[in-house]
Amino acid sequence: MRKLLEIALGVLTAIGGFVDIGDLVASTETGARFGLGLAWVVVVGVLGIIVYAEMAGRVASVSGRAVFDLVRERLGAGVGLLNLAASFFITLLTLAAEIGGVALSLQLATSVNYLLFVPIVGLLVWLVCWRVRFELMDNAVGLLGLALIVVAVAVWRAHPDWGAMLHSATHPVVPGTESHAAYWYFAIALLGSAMTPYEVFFFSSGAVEQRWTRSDLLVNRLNVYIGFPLGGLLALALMVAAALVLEPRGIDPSHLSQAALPTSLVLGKLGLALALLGFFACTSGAALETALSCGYSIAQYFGWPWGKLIKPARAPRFQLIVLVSIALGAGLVLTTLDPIKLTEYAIVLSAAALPLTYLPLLIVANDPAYLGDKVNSRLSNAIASAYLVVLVVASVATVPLMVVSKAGGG
Amino acid sequence: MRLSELLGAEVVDEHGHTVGKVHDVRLVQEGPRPGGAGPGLRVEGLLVGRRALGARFGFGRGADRGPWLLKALLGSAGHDGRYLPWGRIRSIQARQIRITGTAGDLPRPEPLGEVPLHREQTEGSWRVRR
Amino acid sequence: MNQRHHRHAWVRQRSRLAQAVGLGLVALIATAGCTGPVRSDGVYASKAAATAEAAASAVETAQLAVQEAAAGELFGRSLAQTLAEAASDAGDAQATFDAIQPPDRRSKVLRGQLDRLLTPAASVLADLRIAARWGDTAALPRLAAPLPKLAEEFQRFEEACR
Amino acid sequence: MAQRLDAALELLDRQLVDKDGQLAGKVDDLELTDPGDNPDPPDVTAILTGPAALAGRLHTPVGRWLAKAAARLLAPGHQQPSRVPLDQVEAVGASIQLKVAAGQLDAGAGEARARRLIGGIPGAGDAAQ
Repeated sequence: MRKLLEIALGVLTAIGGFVDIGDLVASTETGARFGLGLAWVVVVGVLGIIVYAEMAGRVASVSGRAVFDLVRERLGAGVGLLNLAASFFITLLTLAAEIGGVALSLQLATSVNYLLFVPIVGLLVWLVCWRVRFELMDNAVGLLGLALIVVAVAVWRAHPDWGAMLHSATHPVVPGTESHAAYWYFAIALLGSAMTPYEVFFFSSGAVEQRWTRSDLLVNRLNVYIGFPLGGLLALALMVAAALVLEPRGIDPSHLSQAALPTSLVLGKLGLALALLGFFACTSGAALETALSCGYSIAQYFGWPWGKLIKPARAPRFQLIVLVSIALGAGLVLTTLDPIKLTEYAIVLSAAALPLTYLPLLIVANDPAYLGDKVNSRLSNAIASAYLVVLVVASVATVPLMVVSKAGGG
Repeated sequence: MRLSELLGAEVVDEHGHTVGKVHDVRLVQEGPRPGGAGPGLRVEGLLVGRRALGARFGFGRGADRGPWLLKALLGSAGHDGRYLPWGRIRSIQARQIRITGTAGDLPRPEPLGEVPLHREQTEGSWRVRR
Repeated sequence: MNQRHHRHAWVRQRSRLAQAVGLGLVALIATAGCTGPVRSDGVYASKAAATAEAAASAVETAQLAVQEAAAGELFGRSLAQTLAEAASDAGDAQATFDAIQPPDRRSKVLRGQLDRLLTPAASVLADLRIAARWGDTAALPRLAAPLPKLAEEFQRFEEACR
Repeated sequence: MAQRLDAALELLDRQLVDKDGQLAGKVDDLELTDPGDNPDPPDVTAILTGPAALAGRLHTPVGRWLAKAAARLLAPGHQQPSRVPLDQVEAVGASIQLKVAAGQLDAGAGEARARRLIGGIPGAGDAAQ
């Protein structure tokens, strides 16, 4: 019974935890600009994170090794260090975007300038990482993030023409008003937001720290196979809502407030309140996870003690990195750089860096020295290989597309 | 000397032809050393090849598992790999290793099989535990 | 389906030092969206179209927010926030566009035409923002009355420019 | 029977774990010592760890710069790598188990410095759960 409850909790928090500021921004913006023309990318991204997160969880359970630990071991000191520099920079950028997202959702609820919230948000994120029962807080915000289901309800209650929607999702076209470069640029952004590397850093480090073993493989699979697709549905709901309400009006969202307008239009104040709660919870959870991921990546590369469950004094360098990362992230938002723009860059750069994380993971997941008989199945290898090709192509195309589309400006 | 001075060094034969780069150093475990300082690990030779990437990832060590994509991408280290016994080294200077004889005389490396999960140091020797 | 979208308002040059520091960190990538010097009037026209598009987006956002507020679907604070953002988006779009030197006489005419739309739009959005901040929700539909026509004109202008 | 292992594949970049199970850095390099009779191959005498050892491994300017920056930030005053004699090694596997405590290694200095920095913050000694 207790095990069942644990599994349910894991799945539920995986749903809420899937969505972060990157998904909020990317889904809303693409829905408003391309209708459902990019919906297929969300499906592709969710399948990709399922395949690789399952691998990360399995490697962590069987070998007790976290992803960045393996990155160093498999890629060597030199390539591993470049990988570390890129991953840390991107995770830090994402952390800043998440802190900005929390502050923006508070601004939307209170109408107080978001910059005033930034130091408070930074402090709270640090406190939770430092000593306030992390698991509890992470689970709490994960569950609160489920409030975002209200967006799906709003879509349902809007009584859209499901047949036409399915048709436009399965027959994607680039709207006449958009360039192909912008279309593919946003496709990469959506892929980056679904498959952000910090998710596997956090997921695998958590599994190692909670001492998952082979007996947890089922829990791992359930979390990933049920939680992530349902989380992906939330991202899709945001896109559909934007496509239904914002696209016909020609609204190109550049603020979090516009992402909430479709829900309040259909469901009124209660819907709006839940949507805002969902925004706040999702970005808070992701801020915690990215902050720790900053610490995980560096500490695991250098082989230092790390972990959110051990006394800070036993992992002082890890805690110091987390503290400095949060300060840097909050500082970046305080420069008044637009958090939404920051998010866009963070997810696009994430997409460019995806092969760096997923290639070593795929290699290790095939190595019996780490996994014994739990190495990848043919099916997951086939899917993972196909994704690796997609990720490399996306990675190579990112910068040219960014230049040609003027960062999606078209 | 450090291991890193050997890794990546260029190997040149007596005719000045490049054999490849050192991508690993094979160690052999010996019995207890005099003075009871524990078991010794001694360099036995160098693994030299043109394609070091796959070897670094552990490819070509016994079971060549994994999707064909990885194999194609990383290649198998056994492909063009050579084994350079330490005795054939004439000089090591500035990341260049000169050897006696020619590249053609160098044997293929002997595969060591899968990397064992665990080696323990007990009573002066390394014991492999799988 | 005939809306055009643009990003330039984002990268509006601001003089704050702090912003410069932040921008420096992402300078490499940020250059992709900058408003550079304009060479031909074709480029100027497309920048005008992009500005009109951004202004239309802000106007439509305000209209939607007012419509929702009238139906009692928005909290006062969210409404105030949404309208403030719409007003500042329109202002940003205008400021960015006005900072571009028109390359020739025809471009200057274009600039005049667009400004004749941007200025009233900015003023209506500012009035809405102020009323919402004061909690004067009842006044919003009346103040927002010119928005549909403005949105239409922005759209027409944009199509003419492309 | 003599056993063989490939140093880069099985030793380099592996995790060091001290006698109390605490993580103690990575195998950044190995120290090789000529036995004296020159034609004889060198012995592996120690594991080297720490940013200073890492910097010696990197042959690109960017890598060297990054490692040196890391060394300066994380272990100032430690321009020499920490040395773990081979007889202090308990076992070699997915990680390298040592017979010494992490604090006894020089690499513990960076950790101690960080501990001093954050030690003053309330709750440093409490587990977070």
